[in-house]
Amino acid sequence: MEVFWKAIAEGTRLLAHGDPYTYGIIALSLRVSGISLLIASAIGIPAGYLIGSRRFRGRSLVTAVVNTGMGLPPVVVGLVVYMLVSRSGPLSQAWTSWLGGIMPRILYTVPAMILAQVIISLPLVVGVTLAAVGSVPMDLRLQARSLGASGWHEAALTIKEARRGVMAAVAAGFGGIISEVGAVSMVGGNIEGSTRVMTTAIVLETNKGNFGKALALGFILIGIAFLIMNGMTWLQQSGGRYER
Amino acid sequence: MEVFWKAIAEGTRLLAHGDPYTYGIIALSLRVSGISLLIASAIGIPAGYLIGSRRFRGRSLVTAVVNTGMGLPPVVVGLVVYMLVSRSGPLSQAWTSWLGGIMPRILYTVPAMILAQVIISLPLVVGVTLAAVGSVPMDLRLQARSLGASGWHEAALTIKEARRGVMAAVAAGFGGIISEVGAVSMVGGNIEGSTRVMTTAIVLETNKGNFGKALALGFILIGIAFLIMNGMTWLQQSGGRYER
Amino acid sequence: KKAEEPEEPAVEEEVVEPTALILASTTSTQDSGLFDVLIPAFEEAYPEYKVEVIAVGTGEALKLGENKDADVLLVHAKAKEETFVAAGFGTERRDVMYNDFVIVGPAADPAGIKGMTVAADAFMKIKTSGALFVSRGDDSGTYTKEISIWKASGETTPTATPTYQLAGKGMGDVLKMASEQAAYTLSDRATFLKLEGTLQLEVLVEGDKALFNQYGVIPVTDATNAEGAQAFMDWILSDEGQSIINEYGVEEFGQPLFIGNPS
Amino acid sequence: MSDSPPRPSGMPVISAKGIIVRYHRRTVLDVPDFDLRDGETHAVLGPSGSGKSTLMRVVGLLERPTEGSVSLDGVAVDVGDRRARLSMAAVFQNPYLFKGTVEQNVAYGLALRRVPADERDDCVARALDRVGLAGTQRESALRLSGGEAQRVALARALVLEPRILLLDEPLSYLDPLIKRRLVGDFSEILAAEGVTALYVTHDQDEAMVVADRVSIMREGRIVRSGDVDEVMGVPTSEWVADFIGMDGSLCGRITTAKEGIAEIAIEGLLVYACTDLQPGADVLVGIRPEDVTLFRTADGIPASSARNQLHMRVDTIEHMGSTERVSLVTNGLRLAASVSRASARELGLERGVEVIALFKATAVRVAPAHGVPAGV
Amino acid sequence: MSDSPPRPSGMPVISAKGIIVRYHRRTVLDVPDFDLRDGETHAVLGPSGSGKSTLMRVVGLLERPTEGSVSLDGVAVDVGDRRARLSMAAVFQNPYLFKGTVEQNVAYGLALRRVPADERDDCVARALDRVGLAGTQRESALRLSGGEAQRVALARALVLEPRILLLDEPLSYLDPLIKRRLVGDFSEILAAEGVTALYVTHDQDEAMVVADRVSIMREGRIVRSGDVDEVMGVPTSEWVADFIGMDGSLCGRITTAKEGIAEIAIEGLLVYACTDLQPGADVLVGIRPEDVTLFRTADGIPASSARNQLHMRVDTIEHMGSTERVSLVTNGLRLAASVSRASARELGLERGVEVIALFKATAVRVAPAHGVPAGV
Ligand SMILES: Nc1ncnc2c1ncn2[C@@H]1O[C@H](COP(=O)(O)OP(=O)(O)OP(=O)(O)O)[C@@H](O)[C@H]1O
Ligand SMILES: Nc1ncnc2c1ncn2[C@@H]1O[C@H](COP(=O)(O)OP(=O)(O)OP(=O)(O)O)[C@@H](O)[C@H]1O
Ligand SMILES: [Mg+2]
Ligand SMILES: [Mg+2]
Repeated sequence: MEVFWKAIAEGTRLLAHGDPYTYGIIALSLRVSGISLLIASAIGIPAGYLIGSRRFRGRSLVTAVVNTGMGLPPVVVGLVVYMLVSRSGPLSQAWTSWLGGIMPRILYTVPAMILAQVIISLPLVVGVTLAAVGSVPMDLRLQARSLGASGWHEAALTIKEARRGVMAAVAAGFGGIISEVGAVSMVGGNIEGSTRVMTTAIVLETNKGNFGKALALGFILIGIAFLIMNGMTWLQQSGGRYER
Repeated sequence: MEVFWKAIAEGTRLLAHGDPYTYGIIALSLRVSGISLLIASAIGIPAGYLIGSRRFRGRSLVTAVVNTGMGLPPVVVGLVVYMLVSRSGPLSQAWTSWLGGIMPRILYTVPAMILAQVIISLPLVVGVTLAAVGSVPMDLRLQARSLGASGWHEAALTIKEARRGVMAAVAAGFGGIISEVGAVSMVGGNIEGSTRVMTTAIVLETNKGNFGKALALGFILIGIAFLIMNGMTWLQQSGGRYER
Repeated sequence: KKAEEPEEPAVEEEVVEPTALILASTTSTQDSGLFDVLIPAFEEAYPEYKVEVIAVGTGEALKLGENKDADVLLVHAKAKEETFVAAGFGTERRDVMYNDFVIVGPAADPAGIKGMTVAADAFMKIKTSGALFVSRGDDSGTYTKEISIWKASGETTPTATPTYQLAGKGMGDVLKMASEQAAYTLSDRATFLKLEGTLQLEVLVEGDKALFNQYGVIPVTDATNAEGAQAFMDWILSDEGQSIINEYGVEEFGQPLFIGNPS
Repeated sequence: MSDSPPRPSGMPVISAKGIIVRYHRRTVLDVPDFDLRDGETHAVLGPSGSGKSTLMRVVGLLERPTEGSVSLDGVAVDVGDRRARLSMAAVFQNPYLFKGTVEQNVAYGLALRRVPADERDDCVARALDRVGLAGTQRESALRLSGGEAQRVALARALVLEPRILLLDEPLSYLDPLIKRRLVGDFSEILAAEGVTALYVTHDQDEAMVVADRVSIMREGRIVRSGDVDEVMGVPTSEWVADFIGMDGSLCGRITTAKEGIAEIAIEGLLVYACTDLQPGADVLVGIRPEDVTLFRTADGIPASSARNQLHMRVDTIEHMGSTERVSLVTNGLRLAASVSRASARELGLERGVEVIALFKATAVRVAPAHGVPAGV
Repeated sequence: MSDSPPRPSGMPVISAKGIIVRYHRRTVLDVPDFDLRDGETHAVLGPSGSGKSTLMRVVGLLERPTEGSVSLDGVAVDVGDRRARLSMAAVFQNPYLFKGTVEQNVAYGLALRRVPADERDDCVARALDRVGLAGTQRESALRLSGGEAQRVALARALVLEPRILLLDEPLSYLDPLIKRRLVGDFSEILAAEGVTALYVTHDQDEAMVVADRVSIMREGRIVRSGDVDEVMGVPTSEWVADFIGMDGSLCGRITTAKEGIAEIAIEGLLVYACTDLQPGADVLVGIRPEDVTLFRTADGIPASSARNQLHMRVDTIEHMGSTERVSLVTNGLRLAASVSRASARELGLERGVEVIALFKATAVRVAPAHGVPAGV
């Protein structure tokens, strides 16, 4: 057990001493996963609403596809994104041949990491949202419409009614990417000072055999995740006063 | 794009030719993740029900902790499990000193991988389940009780009513572990023929530069995940006939 | 009709369940494919053992040995290995084989190091030309070697700058990164040859003595399977083991990837 | 060229043509023609499962019918026409309240219409006051009692002061006290200039107070439709009679007519009624149980201004709460009387007892028999 | 030593003592003493939000009160006592149906009680038939109409044939036709040996048909409780009078009593009533509007067996659907009469018109005035 206490102490020390390396990777982790989550939520919540609230042929197929997306191996996502944005990948090739210019390199940069993380978290956000939205009674939505709600209002109301589930969706999406390493390391490259995030740093320390430091970083990551989740839960429950 | 078609062709070939290596790692992946999912569901669904349906002080804290668990970095989970089951770890030490015997090695075996995967998927199952269960109206549960339902019956009914959300929980849990590589490779060791699963094989092939084979394995993994999710979605929707 | 067949006495063949022998090694060795021929040969010679390869970074491999989670190590960071043995974690350390490091870079060679024979000079030239260099930046044998070359060039250990990337990743990944960014890096020959087809990199500097990459074998003290560890070490240092090492790669690349030099 | 010319009152505001709604091949609604006329309150009655709520959803542009079309002010509209929907507001059978406070619920439609916040507060307060829930603004909507929830749902629609109100059993959870008050309020609101309402209810008394027209539904069809007095007074089939609580209507022919009083021959008996119809006309005659007074024949007939006195026999007696519903027969003719429990005891009413049924000519409702389909 | 000795009828089956329920410091229920006696049907009436459903939840062991205790057959029981709960079944105000078929819903309680499947099918079929939904077994419960859903909820409870039935406005969504049938059915079921019922309703007629005892609630308290005729006949406070739709009750004193007919002096007038109370007793007198017949004084009083004839003046007239509720006054004494719309027109009733109110001695309900709290 001692090793854990040591790791926690080490983590606290790193934070307390304002170690710029540590703060740098924390900030980058939050930036990358935060932006990815924003994008994934902005696409995923509406998509989940549409799939969850409409009845259409093939809905169960779409649901299965989305659920499958939850099981996309990050490494494969990383590989695919890598291939797309690599110098010899189709994207760069197309850019170069059609537009005659050199595409700005995005491999080993933050945008590539964000792209990969959006792909990873999107199915989680969509999948859990659609299940949550599906539990809002149809008649409640009709009632809103009968009071003059447009499609947008109806969607907003439905999502509000399913808030706990939607928050769980966002939490799951966030959890999926803040802790993800395979894809970010593949497309980000884990370059110190530019694309190294907490998870890739943890892997690096593990590979170095610095298990203590790895654990310390891990605990910091978990602590930060807790603070964020606590904030989200607080939002999620704040309406609870008016709920049964 | 060509590389993707080639990878799909390669994947099909691997499956069609009954390549024992490929089938071996597929079988192991399914066994490890399947058992882990069973355990995580058996613990997580009841736990999610209890947290989601009871009102108690500190519920939002517990929810935040569970949500944080969704963001546990698999590498850290792997590291912690490794430390627990390592020969010099507390578990083995205790076993050896108290019981005087040598603990059977579990590091680099399937049980260790299952332990790690249970830890990873449990928060996902609990977190999404608790949100889903919370959307079942209290009065519906009271109505069941008034007809003579015991606590167990009430739980069963509530979970049935929240089926779509609970299924999403299980799907998210499954997605989280079938695609996970950090922890299984750390505690499993990616030993050919005994602990090599699909994700660790993909990483290995990627490292070897065999991107085609890596992608082929990735597509097989995604295909299998799709079949399983499709089956689950079918279950999830089969009750839909009687739902609004 | 169901024929009453006499119960055939099951031939109880004497199958001894082989004991596991955990070999912690580096990813580069595993990725090179050497184990795919080496391990089966060993297991044929010693059917009582089943080798389980754990391929991790050299640092982590040593740590696994320290925790006695591996029985025998095959790694390449001589100084650390010696410290490891001196600390009592390993019974002894023996040289097994070496391969060599090469400095690779884009064919265009913007720093103009092609054909140089002294690695330290080439490093200096890359640095002064302002070309991008991707470093492993982990605790691997390769990184250890890189640092020693920087030291020899009179440079202090470089820190992360826009032209010096600390990748903190495995050899294969670093090669990919160098290729993508038309950068230079130091690589072991085996990995480079294995991945050459997927890379847009060339060998620019090779042959310097300083670029030799020595692999050592260390049986772990108090290992679970100490006998197996000893047997593995003996076997890999034997003529049989050595010949397999010396032949591996000739067919595919026209040259061996590793050269045995047992001590 | 004003954009909302005053429409002549009585023109259809909403009209639905050829509506058919099928669920899983089962036809639950088949209404060739239904309209809400400007300013009217149109009550829809019918047994459970007859399609009332479905009709309301179709008319309210909340559900697209399998077949048929709905038009508003003569223009075809569809579920997607938000402008059309903005002129309506609905109260559902189940009060589906949104998570949040009572105030948020009641203000929902106002917020959608971009009513400024302070004005909104006023409107909400007034609407809540109207339904007897003044001061509950800040309470959680999901913790209300059944009747409170229903009243919030009501306030949520009334506060919008829409041109068209769709009300699906809006008072089903309420006690007589508040109901009486709200029904009174309704007739006021609904009588206000320009408010058109569809009022689904199962309470005939409610319908009679608020409605101008009534449609009676059965198994997805409208089996009777017309002015409230006409429909509620003269059932045209045994089923309708049963449904509105009368013992069938009687078929007869006017024999003489003098000073607005007609003599109608029914099964050999003579009944006097106030009607403008001329002798020779075949008519349907209905008498509401409440208008019939019973006397024991033994006690002799008291002097009375009631012109109709029929000797009849008690057939069945049914408990109806504070009153008893007495079914009477005399050679094939059937009539029901509603008497208080005390009177029933006093008169010693039981099966077979001979009585005199007394009712006034003005209490006899008469409708021409032709044009009424025989089957329904 | 048998484990269920026959209990004397009328003993409390369930009794609740000192019940207080508070939500967020607001006391919504404060009932010191409430019981359900063996075999009785106890109706609970009260305005919306008065705590009826809360009382039902407490008595039904579905909610633990903030204070107080509930006992079943004299043994204290709690929310956790499943055995106690197994002897009850409840129908909630909102029909909360479970996902699945109608059959699965109705069979839910049976399955919990491990009734064999084939027996279950029979029971379900019978229960569905009883509520008029025969043959709907395989339909989806969540797609039913409001009234259908309510009837399934009812069948779900009735099918269990429990010792104690808790019914919260079980007929609120139903039309008069099916309601009449079900109310009849109820009185039969509830009258059956040993069935004890709590019946929350807002329909007084319903209460009068099914109930033996009535409690009237207001703002969380029971303000009146007693036999149905007593409570519904003689209101003890203006509020109760208003609530049960009477125009207050009259306070008087019996002056003489002969042959079971008492002469009661009220505000200088004399009223005759059938009662066993003796002269000198202070009494409350109630007359239901349905029992009062009106005559225009100008027409002269017809010969009648009704002993009470009061000259009164019309105060207000209120629409009540097919009837009009006429409020009458004469020097401080207040009385309501219910007359048909046609009669009201005929008699030219309007404010200020002088009429004679006629009612029988048997229609006058009398209760001793002492012991009735003055405030309520
Ligand atoms: N969970 C709760 N939290 C806060 N207040 C509640 C809760 N449940 C009920 N109340 C309040 O308690 C009061 C009594 O509610 P109850 O449901 O018992 O009324 P009721 O007599 O059944 O009324 P109705 O006839 O309208 O159904 C109401 O004012 C209601 O708002
Ligand atoms: N979504 C649906 N799918 C299948 N059947 C439906 C659906 N909605 C309604 N029905 C059926 O259509 C019929 C008419 O329903 P509707 O709700 O219009 O009845 P209603 O007249 O409002 O009855 P109530 O008075 O009981 O509310 C019912 O038999 C109901 O079961
Ligand atoms: Mg309806
Ligand atoms: Mg209630």
